[in-house]
Amino acid sequence: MLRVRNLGCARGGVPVLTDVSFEVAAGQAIILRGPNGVGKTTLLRTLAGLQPPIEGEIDFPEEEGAYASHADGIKTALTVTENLKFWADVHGAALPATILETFDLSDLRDRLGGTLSAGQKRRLGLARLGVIGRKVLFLDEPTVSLDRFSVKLFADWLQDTHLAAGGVAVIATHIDLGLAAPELDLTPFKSAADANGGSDEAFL
Amino acid sequence: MLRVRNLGCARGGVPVLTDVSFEVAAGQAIILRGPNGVGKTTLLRTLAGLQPPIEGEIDFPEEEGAYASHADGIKTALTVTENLKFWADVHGAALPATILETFDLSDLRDRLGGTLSAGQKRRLGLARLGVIGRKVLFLDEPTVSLDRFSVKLFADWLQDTHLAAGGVAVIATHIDLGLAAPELDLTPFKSAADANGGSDEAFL
Amino acid sequence: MIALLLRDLRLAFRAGGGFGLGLAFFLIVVVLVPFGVGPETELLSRIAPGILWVASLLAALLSLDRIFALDFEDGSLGLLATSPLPMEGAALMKALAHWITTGLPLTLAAPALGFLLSLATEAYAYLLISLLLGTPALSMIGTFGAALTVGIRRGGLLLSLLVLPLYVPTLIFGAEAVRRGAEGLDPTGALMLMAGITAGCFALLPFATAAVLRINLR
Amino acid sequence: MIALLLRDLRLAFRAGGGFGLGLAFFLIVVVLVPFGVGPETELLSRIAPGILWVASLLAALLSLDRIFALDFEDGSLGLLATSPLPMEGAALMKALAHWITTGLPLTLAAPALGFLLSLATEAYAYLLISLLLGTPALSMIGTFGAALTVGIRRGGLLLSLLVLPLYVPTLIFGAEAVRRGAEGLDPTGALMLMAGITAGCFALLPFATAAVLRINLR
Amino acid sequence: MGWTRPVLPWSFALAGVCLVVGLVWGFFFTPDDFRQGSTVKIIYLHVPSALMAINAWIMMVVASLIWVIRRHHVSALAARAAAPVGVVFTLIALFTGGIWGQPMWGTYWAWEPRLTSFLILFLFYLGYIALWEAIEDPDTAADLTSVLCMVGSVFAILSRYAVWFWNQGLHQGATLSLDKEENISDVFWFPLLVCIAGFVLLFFALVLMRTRTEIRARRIRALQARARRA
Amino acid sequence: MPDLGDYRIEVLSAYGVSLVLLLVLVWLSWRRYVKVRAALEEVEKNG
Ligand code: HEM
Ligand SMILES: Nc1ncnc2c1ncn2[C@@H]1O[C@H](COP(=O)(O)OP(=O)(O)OP(=O)(O)O)[C@@H](O)[C@H]1O
Ligand SMILES: Nc1ncnc2c1ncn2[C@@H]1O[C@H](COP(=O)(O)OP(=O)(O)OP(=O)(O)O)[C@@H](O)[C@H]1O
Ligand SMILES: [Mg+2]
Ligand SMILES: [Mg+2]
Repeated sequence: MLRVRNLGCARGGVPVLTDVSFEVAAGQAIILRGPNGVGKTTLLRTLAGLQPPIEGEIDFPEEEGAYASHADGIKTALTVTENLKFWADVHGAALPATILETFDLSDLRDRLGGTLSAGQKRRLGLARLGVIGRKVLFLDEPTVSLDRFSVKLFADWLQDTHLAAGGVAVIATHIDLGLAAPELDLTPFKSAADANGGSDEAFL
Repeated sequence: MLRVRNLGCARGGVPVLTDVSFEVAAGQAIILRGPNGVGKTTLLRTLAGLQPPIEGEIDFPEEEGAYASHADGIKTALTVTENLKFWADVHGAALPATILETFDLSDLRDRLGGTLSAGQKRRLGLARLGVIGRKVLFLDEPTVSLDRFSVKLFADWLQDTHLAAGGVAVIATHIDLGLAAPELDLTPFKSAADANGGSDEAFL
Repeated sequence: MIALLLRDLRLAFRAGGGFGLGLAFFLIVVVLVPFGVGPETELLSRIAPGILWVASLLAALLSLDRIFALDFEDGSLGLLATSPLPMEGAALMKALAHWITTGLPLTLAAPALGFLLSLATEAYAYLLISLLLGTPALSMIGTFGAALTVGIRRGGLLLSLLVLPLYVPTLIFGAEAVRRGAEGLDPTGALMLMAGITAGCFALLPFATAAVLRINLR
Repeated sequence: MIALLLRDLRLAFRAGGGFGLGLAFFLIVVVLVPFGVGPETELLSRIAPGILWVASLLAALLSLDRIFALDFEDGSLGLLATSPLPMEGAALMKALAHWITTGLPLTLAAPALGFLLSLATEAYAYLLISLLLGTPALSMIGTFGAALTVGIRRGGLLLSLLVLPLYVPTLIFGAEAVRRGAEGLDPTGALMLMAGITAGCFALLPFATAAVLRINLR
Repeated sequence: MGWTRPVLPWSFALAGVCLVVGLVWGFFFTPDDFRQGSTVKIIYLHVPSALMAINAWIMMVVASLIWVIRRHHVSALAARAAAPVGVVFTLIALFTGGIWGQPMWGTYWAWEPRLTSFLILFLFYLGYIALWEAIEDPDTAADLTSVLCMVGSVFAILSRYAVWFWNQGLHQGATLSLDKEENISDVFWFPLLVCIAGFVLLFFALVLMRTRTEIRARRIRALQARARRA
Repeated sequence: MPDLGDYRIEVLSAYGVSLVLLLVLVWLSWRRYVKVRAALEEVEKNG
């Protein structure tokens, strides 16, 4: 479903990763590992099409990718439901009845986004993924500041709902999600200092 | 060194925690646990004096507290060193020679804050704590988006440098820091729904 | 697409959304000018058309940075970019929302402020018409500018620098129309030209805006 | 304390810090006005003092939201609050930094722009003096306003709404002084009064600002 | 809010009576002024509203002070409740004044000091209300608006003198000034007094009612917050 | 109805506008008063 071949990506004009290749079949997830600064975020942004790759190719079904990171587009002045409703509308989807239960947001239904705690906000951000119904998810540290219980909640949703429905997920994280998924350590793909590509190339 | 007696704190006018009491001796740390939304952040902000408690007392040496959270005051337009230097100056301290090594920032020395990866930013934020030389630290999820190695780095600094020098730390976190410190679960202190106190009390 | 418009409007009307602030700013600028240039009615009425237009232009200007910056900071913009919604549509909706929350109220309030500057009676109609034709252009151009500066934190000032020059033609024709109206000359020419500008902006700028947004999201 | 000032200045000079933007905005507003009110030099030179003052006031205004908002968003403000630095001192330094990056350049550039509006020759000296005396007050008052609205995301417009009325006395005396200078009358009275206002602002507002900041940081 | 309940209807009734009596008396049963003609009748709206516009702000300052010092919630809410009333009175003063200008000065608006200072007062009201609206947490809002109100008052006074300095104007002298020679004859005097009384009472009643509303709204907010956590 | 002379419009409009403004203010305040009171009773009944 998702195939990446010899991908290279740069950040701030500096090549960060080179020659990354992997495949993910429908219903599978893959977990990106690597020390801080190796390029997980950069890779995910490139996969999601938020920045152009410097080489290689990425292919997955059109209009099926979704990127989620720390900044998860929550409006502080809108209630939890309104926030979700908006994203549902934008994606022309209906709000799944169970979504609030799934992410344990039922009690917070009418809370303004701004009055949520760090973890509650995060849960709302993740609930968004359940709403937009995209098949290929690129998740950058999705469980930051979630407690164990919520992490489990999210892992279960991913496993039983998203992947079970033939979805795909690429997840960058430093913790253990308790998810049966292959891991990909990015350290070996780190670009050599003299790697070319990147916007400065023309001047080297 | 830090003594908290029957502390109650509110958030958004609503009492969140009541009757929290604990003591931390010099050279000791304490770890706050609890599900998302129980009130860890609120408690830490109250301890740090960023918001007034609704009851109870907090005492620790004047001018010795420091609060650190996700928003760690990093200027994107200043380099790593400049960022640290500024906080050192504000606190009238000198920049410890080894600080950059300690937090593995040496290679990033002259990077602009804005060009750091999530974890690198976090490390910079933590390095600040090593610079300002405050004895009583209130840390809200200090290791968010740090890789295992960096977490260890931080834990070691806390253990061997800060606590060893007779410092104190109150840490809210969901992960295991591998720190030999007592844990305090806040769930039992959750305010009852009809608890009073908080700015709305006059209207109940 | 309509969902985006509705959300923006709702956000604008919520507490802190800043609806009506543009209006207040308009009022204040108009009030400040006499403090600057002095109270002579005759002098004021001569500069009234120009001042009213410059003021409404500034009022529109100051609300521009809200158009994209908030969405950019909290990540909504990036998510919108990966959503089925075409960027062009988003840009258009943003401009529309801005006009409804700023341009329209300004237009309706302008005559009342014309009083303060003792604007010539004949000019009121033209003031209304010219603003009605002109403010949409201001919103659309402003949206483009906002897209250009969206990456820059607190880029409000830079934004105004980029946008103000683009406002010049609209300003000239708008003020000219009102002035001619005040002097009893025929302002249709100026109005026509301004209508042309507005039409052109809405035909072309959404695409430019979308392109700029995509670049800024990299 | 000095460290804060230096940091703010450095940030202002760094790319995106927006130093000189205020200046450019000043320039543009002054250039726009003739487009609005028409090109007659005689008319322009009459309104020149007022326009120059209003423009510099607006230029100062537009850069206000940067004073605290950035520090608030990235948490620096909270950290400063728990630092040994007294809030009053921080407020004062902020105002000072704002003046150095905005008021001072404005003052120095104003005469050049007076030229564009064919300001009366006698008035230049008074323009310079009045701005030199007045702009610090603008910065201090603005800092207070910025502190009031720091909690509000993108509160720029509300900020101007709160601050502009507070600017009225300064504006009146400033413009009056220049106008009198232009007409060859004696402007010392106005200048004196303005100096008084400035002194008062710096004596009292830092405390109000600090108090407001503490409230907003709760 | 106990004692206010019975007072509320009475004060409204009294205010109504005074206003009706005063205005009817002034409008129908007073002669025209020899130099101002029938326009003198405007005074019965203009002067009271103008006075109350100022007094409303003064009351807000006092309430803010009480809140800041004693942290008495009701006073903060009272200040909030008074603002819109003050705005309306200011508007009436501006409007009647403006209209009065037409016959007197041949223009609906002149940049005359007192008019101008009321315009400035109007701006202050706007900013004050906007700030209340913009802030989520009610206590923070109360604190901030209080500070704004006090600082604002100082600048409002400054502006007033600035405006005088700026334009020595053509406004009427004060009606109620206790200077020896009565500058306005009893015929106009008594109905005017009744109207002023009416406006004072109306202001009082409105502020009472609006304050009660604010308190209840705040109580709803508190109860809902508690319910949410239950 | 007294004869208002040639300033009829001014005087009448002054009275008209002022009274309208006052009535609107009173009406709005009253409406919100009733609304909020009802809402509070609602909440107190449930809570
Ligand atoms: C437009 C805004 C105006 C405002 C805010 C305003 C304000 C005031 C105020 C505050 C007073 C009360 C003074 C006192 O009795 O202590 C007053 C009185 C008065 N004003 Fe105005 N005024 C305005 C316009 C006018 C105009 C245009 C006229 C035209 C003649 C006017 C004529 C008077 C008169 C006659 C009095 C009563 C004092 C007397 O009878 O001598 N006002 N005004
Ligand atoms: N604007 C920039 N200019 C130059 N280098 C940058 C820029 N942004 C990021 N980098 C560098 O690119 C590298 C990859 O950053 P990235 O955010 O992808 O790392 P990451 O794997 O997500 O790290 P983390 O786990 O901390 O989030 C880092 O070394 C970072 O320093
Ligand atoms: N402005 C607000 N108004 C009302 N309630 C709020 C507000 N801010 C936070 N809360 C609530 O206060 C409670 C405590 O929030 P807090 O951020 O302290 O939790 P936390 O323990 O830090 O959670 P996390 O682990 O997710 O950070 C949460 O239930 C939250 O919903
Ligand atoms: Mg990352
Ligand atoms: Mg927290």
